[in-house]
Amino acid sequence: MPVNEEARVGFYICHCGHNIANMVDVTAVAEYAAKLPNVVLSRDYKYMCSDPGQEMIAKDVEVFKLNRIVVASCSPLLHENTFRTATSKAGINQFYFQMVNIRENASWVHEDKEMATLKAKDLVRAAISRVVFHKALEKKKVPVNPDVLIVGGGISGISAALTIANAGKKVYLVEKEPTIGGYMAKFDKTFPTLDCAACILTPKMSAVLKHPGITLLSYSEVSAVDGYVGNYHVKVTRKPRYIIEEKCVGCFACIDACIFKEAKFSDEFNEGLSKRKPVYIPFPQATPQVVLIDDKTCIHFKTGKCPQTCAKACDRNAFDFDQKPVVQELEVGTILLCTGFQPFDAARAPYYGYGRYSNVYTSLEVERLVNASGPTGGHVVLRDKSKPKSIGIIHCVGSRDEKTNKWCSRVCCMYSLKLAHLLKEHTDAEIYNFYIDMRTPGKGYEEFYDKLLNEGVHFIRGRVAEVSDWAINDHEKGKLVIRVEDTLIGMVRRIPVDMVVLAVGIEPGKDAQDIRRMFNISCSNEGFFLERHPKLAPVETFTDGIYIAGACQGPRDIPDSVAQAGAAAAQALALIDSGFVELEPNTAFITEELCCGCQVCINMCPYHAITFDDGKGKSHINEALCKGCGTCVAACGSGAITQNLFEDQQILSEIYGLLVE
Amino acid sequence: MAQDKPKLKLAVYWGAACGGCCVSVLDVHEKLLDILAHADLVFWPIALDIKYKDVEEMPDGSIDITLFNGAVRNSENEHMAHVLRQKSKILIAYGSCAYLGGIPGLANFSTREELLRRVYEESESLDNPQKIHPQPSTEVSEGHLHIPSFYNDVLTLGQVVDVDYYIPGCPPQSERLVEVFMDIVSGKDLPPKGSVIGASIRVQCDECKRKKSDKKGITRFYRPWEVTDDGETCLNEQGILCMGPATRAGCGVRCVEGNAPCRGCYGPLDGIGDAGARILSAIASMLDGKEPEEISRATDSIVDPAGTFYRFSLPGSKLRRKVS
Amino acid sequence: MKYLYYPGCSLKSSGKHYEISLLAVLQKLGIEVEELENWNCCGATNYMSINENYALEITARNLGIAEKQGGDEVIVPCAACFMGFLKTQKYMESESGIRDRVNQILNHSGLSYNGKVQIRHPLDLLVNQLGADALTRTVEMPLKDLKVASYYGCQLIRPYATFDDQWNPHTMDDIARAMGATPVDWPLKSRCCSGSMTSTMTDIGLRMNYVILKEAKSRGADVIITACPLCQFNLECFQGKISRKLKDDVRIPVMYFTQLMGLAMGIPAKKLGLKQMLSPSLVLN
Amino acid sequence: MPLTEQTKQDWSPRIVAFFCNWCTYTASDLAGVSRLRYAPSTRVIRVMCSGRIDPEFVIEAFTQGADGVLIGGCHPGDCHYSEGNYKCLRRYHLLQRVIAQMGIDQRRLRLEWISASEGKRLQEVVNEMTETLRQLGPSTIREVVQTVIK
Repeated sequence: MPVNEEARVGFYICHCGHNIANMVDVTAVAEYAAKLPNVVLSRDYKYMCSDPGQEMIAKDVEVFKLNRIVVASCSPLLHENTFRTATSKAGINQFYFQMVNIRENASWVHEDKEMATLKAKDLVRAAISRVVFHKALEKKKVPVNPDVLIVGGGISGISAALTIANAGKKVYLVEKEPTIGGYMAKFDKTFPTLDCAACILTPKMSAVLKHPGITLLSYSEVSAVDGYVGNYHVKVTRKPRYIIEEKCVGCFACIDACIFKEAKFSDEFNEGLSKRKPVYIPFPQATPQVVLIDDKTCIHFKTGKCPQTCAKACDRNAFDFDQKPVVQELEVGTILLCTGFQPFDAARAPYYGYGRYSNVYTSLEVERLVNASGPTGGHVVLRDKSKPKSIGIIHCVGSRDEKTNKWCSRVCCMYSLKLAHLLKEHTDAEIYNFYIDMRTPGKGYEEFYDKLLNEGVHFIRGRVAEVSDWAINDHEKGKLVIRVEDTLIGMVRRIPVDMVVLAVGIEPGKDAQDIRRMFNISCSNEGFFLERHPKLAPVETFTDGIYIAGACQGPRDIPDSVAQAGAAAAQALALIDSGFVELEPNTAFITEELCCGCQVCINMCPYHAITFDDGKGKSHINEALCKGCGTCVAACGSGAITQNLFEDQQILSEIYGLLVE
Repeated sequence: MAQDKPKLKLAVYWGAACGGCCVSVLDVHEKLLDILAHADLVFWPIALDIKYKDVEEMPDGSIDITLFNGAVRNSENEHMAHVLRQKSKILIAYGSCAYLGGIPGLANFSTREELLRRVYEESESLDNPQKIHPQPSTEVSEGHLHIPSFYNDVLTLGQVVDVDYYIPGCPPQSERLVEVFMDIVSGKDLPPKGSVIGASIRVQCDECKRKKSDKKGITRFYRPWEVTDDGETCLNEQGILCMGPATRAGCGVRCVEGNAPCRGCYGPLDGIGDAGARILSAIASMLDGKEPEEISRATDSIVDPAGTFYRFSLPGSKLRRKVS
Repeated sequence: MKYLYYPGCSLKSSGKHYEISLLAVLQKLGIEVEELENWNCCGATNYMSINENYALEITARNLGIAEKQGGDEVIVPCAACFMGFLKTQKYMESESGIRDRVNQILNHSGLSYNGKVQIRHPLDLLVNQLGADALTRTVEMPLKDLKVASYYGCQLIRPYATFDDQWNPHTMDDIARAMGATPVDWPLKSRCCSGSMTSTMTDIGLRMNYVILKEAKSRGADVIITACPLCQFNLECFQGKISRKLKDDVRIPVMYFTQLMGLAMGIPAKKLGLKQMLSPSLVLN
Repeated sequence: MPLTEQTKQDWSPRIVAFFCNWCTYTASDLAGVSRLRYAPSTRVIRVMCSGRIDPEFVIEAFTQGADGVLIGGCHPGDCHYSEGNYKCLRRYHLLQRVIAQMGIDQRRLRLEWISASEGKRLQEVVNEMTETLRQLGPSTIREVVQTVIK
C-alpha cells in the first residue's frame, strides 16, 4: 500500500453521551488509533458535535499542525457537514476530513461490547488509511433559481403556495384534478372547532387564483424532472379540458345545454352519491372556475355524432374539442411535494360489508351527506331516502391492522367524533362509536371528545368483527348487525343499526411510488414519502431542494398539514434567499491524456454529462451535469476517470485499512 | 558511432517461456547489427553456449542489461533470476510472462498435483502404467540425478527479484525493444524504476482504427467463428469479446489489425491494481439487460471468463491464483 | 392434463355420496381422474394440534405419492383434506427447514415432494377452469325456481385457499346459477358448523347448526349445498334433533354441490348417491 | 433471522459491506436508529451508488482477508441515479462467475437491494449472511495469496 508521509492525522472519538460509550470502549479505540501510522493525536470526548468539541479540533490543528481530521461518532448523513465546517474553521480544507460511523453502524446495533469495539477499531483504521489520500476540494457554488414548484393543491399545497408567493417569490402550483382544494374541499366541518371547511378553505383557494405570484396549473401532472437543487427543469403535462381556460367564465350555460338532459355519470366529488354530466365542474366553488369535458362519457368523443349543444351555448367560444395534452416546461430552484394521501379502500375490509350492503358508507361519503352543498343538500338519508334512526361508526377501518395497514391514521378518531356530532345533529339518531383506543392528542381535541360523551353518543370499546344482515330476532330484522366484543364489559354484543359509517384510514396515494421515482426521493416502509430526519429535518428529503408537506409524508390532520406546509415553505425560502447552493464536489473527471475514446463510459451516465469529442477522440464530463454516482469510473478500462472523494486509491486504502492491522 | 565508449554487456534469458520472446529479439532483423555495434551478448541460452556456471562466475553488476523473459515456474528459473539480478545493472522483465505471469501463469488455476496427475496419469497419449511422476532427485546407479523442482505457484519475475523495468507483450514488439535499447545506449534519462517501458500510456482503443460508438448494449457475446466480423466496427460492439478497452497499447493493435480480438497481452495501464477485474468491469459495463435472466444470458455467453480476463495476468493479479 | 384424485377417508365412508356424485359429474364433463395409489389419512386437524411434524409428514406422503405417480394436479374434494394439503404445501414451500426435514422422512419410502403437483379443489376446477358456461352446456334439467343456499364452512376457503373470495365466496353460487337455480345471498356462508362439537359438546354444537339452518331457511332457500363432508353430516343428520329440541322446524335438504349438479345434468339419482341421504325425498320433490 | 447464541460465541466473520449512500446506507442508519440488533460482522464502506463499486474493490477485499463481501444498492427502478444499480448488477453477475472460477465460494459475495426504509431487511440480510459465512468458516484467501507455494 502506498503511504503519504506528509499526512498528520488528528483522531477524535465521540462518546455521544452514553450512546456510543456504553457499547464501544472509546478509550481503548482512542489508544489504539494513537498508534496507527500518520496519527499525531488521538482523543476521546463526550460530545464531539458540541461547540467545545469543534473548538478542540481547531486548537489541536494549530498546536499539533494537523492536516487531516477523522471523527468517529454518528452517521455522516447526520453530522458530516458539522465536522467539515469545523475542519474548515480550523484552517484546513474541509475535505481533509473523514467520518466514522460507530453509532448507527455499531453501538446501536450490537450487544457485545468487545465485538463492537473491535468493529469500531476496524472502521477507524479504515478511515485513517483513507483520509491520508484525501485531496483538497472546493464546493461549487451555483445560483438558486428563486421560482418554486409546488405539486398538489390540497390544503398543504395551497398554504405553502400562499406563504412563498407572499414572500415575493414566483410559485407554480400543479394540481392533477380540475380544481384545487383537495380532500378538505369535500369536508363539511372541521374538528374540533366545527368551523365550516368551505368557509375557511375557499377564500384561500381564490387567493391562490388571484395571487400575481402564483401560476396555477390545474388538471396537470408533472411528467419529468431533471436538474439539481437550485436548478430543476420540470415538464408539466396539461391534460385537455376541451375548454380554453382563459375564455371560460364559469357561467355553466354549457352544462345546462348538454345533450344529456339528466346527469347520469357518477360524480367523483360527491363520492359517487350523485350524478354529473360529461361537461361539468366538480363543485360550485371549484378553482379555477372552469368547466371541463370528461371524454370518456361525452357523446362527441364516443361517437363523434353529438350536435355539440354545449359548445353552441357558449357565447365566448371557449370550446375546443381538438385540445391535446400540452407539455409546459418550467425552470425552478426548489420543489415542494404536497401530493396528499388516499383514503383506505373499504372494500379491502370485506367483513364490514362495504359494497355488499348499501347502507354501509365510508366516512368520506358521509362528509358529503352532511354537507349542505352535498348530494342530498345536507339531509342525511339512506339510499332508499329514509332517515337512519341508529348509526354505527366503526373506527380504525384499515388502520392498526396487520392485515391491511399497520399504522394509526391519526385523524379518524377525531373525524369520527365530528361525524358523530354532525350525524346526531342532522338525524337525532342513536349513534354508536366502535373504537379500539380513543386517540385525541391535540389542542382542544380531548375536550371535544368530552363534549361528545355528554351529547349522548354511545362509545363501545372493541374491534368490530363483522357487519352483516344476519338477524336473529325481530328487533334486528332489516337492520345491519354490528358484531363486536365490548372489551369494557367483556361480552360479545350485536348492535343493530340502520347505517354503518366506516372511518377509513389514510394511506399513501396510489401514485406515490411514481412520484417518488420522478422526484428521486425515498418512501418509508409503508409508502409515505421519507423525510430526511424524523425529528430534525421532517420536511426535507434526501434530495436537496425537494421538500415534503402534508399527508404525503404520513397521516396528519389539517392543522398539522398547514404547519408542515409553513415549515417546508420556510425551508425553500431560506434556500432561495441564501442565493446559491453549494454542491458536493463528488463529481467525476476524465484525465484526457489517458482517455482512449472507447466510449464505454458514455452510456453509463443517466444525465448525459459525458459527451464524446469527435475531434479529439476523447470523452468529456460536464461537471455541472455530473451528479457524482461514480458509475462511469468503474466502467473505464483505462482508469482515466476519477471521482472526487471516491478515488480508487481512497476506497482501496479504506478496504485495506478495514481488514489489515 | 563512438568506438571509445565501451560496449554494453547484454544478456537474454528465458524462464518458463515458449521461446517467442527470444525470437522477438531476433526479429529486430538487421537492427541486431546496430545493437551489436553497441553491445556484446554475454549470455543467451537460445543462441550462445554460455553455461550457468560461467554466469555465476561473472562479477556482480557486470552485465549492463538483462532481458529476462518467461515466468518463474521452477527452482531453476528462480535460481537464474537471483543470479541475473546480482550480475545485472538493469534487469528487465521482458514479455508478458516475466511481467505478469503470462500464458504459463494460467497454470495457477490448478495445483501442482492436478497438473502432474493430468500430464503423467491422465494424458491421452500416455504410456505410464506405474504412474511415475518426475522427482527432483532420483537415485540411479551412477549416483544422484537432480532436475529442477516444479513449483505449485507460477510467479512473475517481480515476485522473485527486484525488477528495474517491464516490457510487456506476448511477445513484445521488436521495434519497441530497439527503441528502448537505443534510449539506453544514447544515455537518455531513464524512467523511474519499476516503470513499464516500450509501450503506450493508453489502451488499445486509442490506436485501434475500428469505428466505435457509445451504443454498446451487448446482449450476448459470440465466439469469433460464430459471427462474421464486418471488418470496420469495434469488435466488442459486434459481440466479439475484445480486451482492447483495458489493455495497454504499444503492439500496434496487431491482433485487431489482423481481425482478431485483442487478448490482453500488454496488460493494464499504470495504476490499475488488477487487470482482470478492470477488464471485467469494462466489459460488463457494455452489457444490456435489466432482468437477472437477461444479464445471466449475456454473461454466460462468455466462455471461461476468469481465464479470458486474466489470460496473461493471473500470477500478477491480486489473487495470484485459484485460492481453493 | 392428468388429474390425480385424493378421496380421503370421508369420501369412502360417511361422505360416500360426495365421491359418487363427484366422479359422476366429472365423468359427464369428460374429466378423467386417477385415484392416488396407496394413499393415507390426510392428517386432518387432529394431528396438527398434537404433533405438527407428524401432521405435515402424513400429508406430504400423499403429495409425494402424487408426484411419483406423475400428475400435474391432484383433486382434493374434502374441505379438511384440502386445507391440510394446502397448509403442508405452503409450509414446505416457504420453510426450507421443514421441507428438508419432511423430505428426509419421505425419502425412507422413496418419496419426496418438491411442489410439482398442484392442489386443486373441484370447485376451483369447475368454476375457474371450465367456467360456468361450459357447465351450463351440460344441463339437461335446469333447476328452475330452486333456491340454493351455498355453505362453505370454515376450512374450504380459509386461510390458505385463493380460488374464491374468502369473505364472500361465490363459486358454489356460480355453479347453482349455471345449473339454472337461484342462489340466495346470506351472511353465514362460511360460519363454523361446530365441527365435532355435535358429539363432544352437543348443546353448543346443535345450537351452532341451528343458526345456520334457520338462516338458510329464513332466506327462502330450498336446499343447502356444501363441499365439506363434516358440514354436510352435521347439518343434515342433526336437523331432526335440532328441530325437536329447539322447537323450530329447520329441516331442509343438505346435499353436496356435486349432487345438485348431477340432478341438473340428468344423472340418475342412484348414481348420485341420493339414496344414501337421510332426506332425499325433500330433494326430489 | 434471529442471531443464535452459537453465532455470538463462535468466530465472527468480517464482511466488507459496500452500501450506496441513498438506499442501503440509509437503511443501515435506520436500523441503528431503530436499535435493530444484528451480528457485528459488517464493516461498511459508503459509496454514492452501487454503480461505483469496481470489481477490483471486491477482489481487493477478498485478497486482504474479508470473509464475505456484501453489496447493497437501491431496488431496481429506484436507483437515485436512475440506473446505477443495474450497472452494478451486470458487473456482479460476471464477477460471481469469475470468483467461482477463482475458487471462492459464491456465497461469500452477495448483492442485495435494500431500500432506505428497509432497516429490518438489512438486519435480516446481515444476520443471514453472517450465519452462512459462519458455516463456511473463515476465508483462507489472504493466507493463500500471501504464502507462495514453491
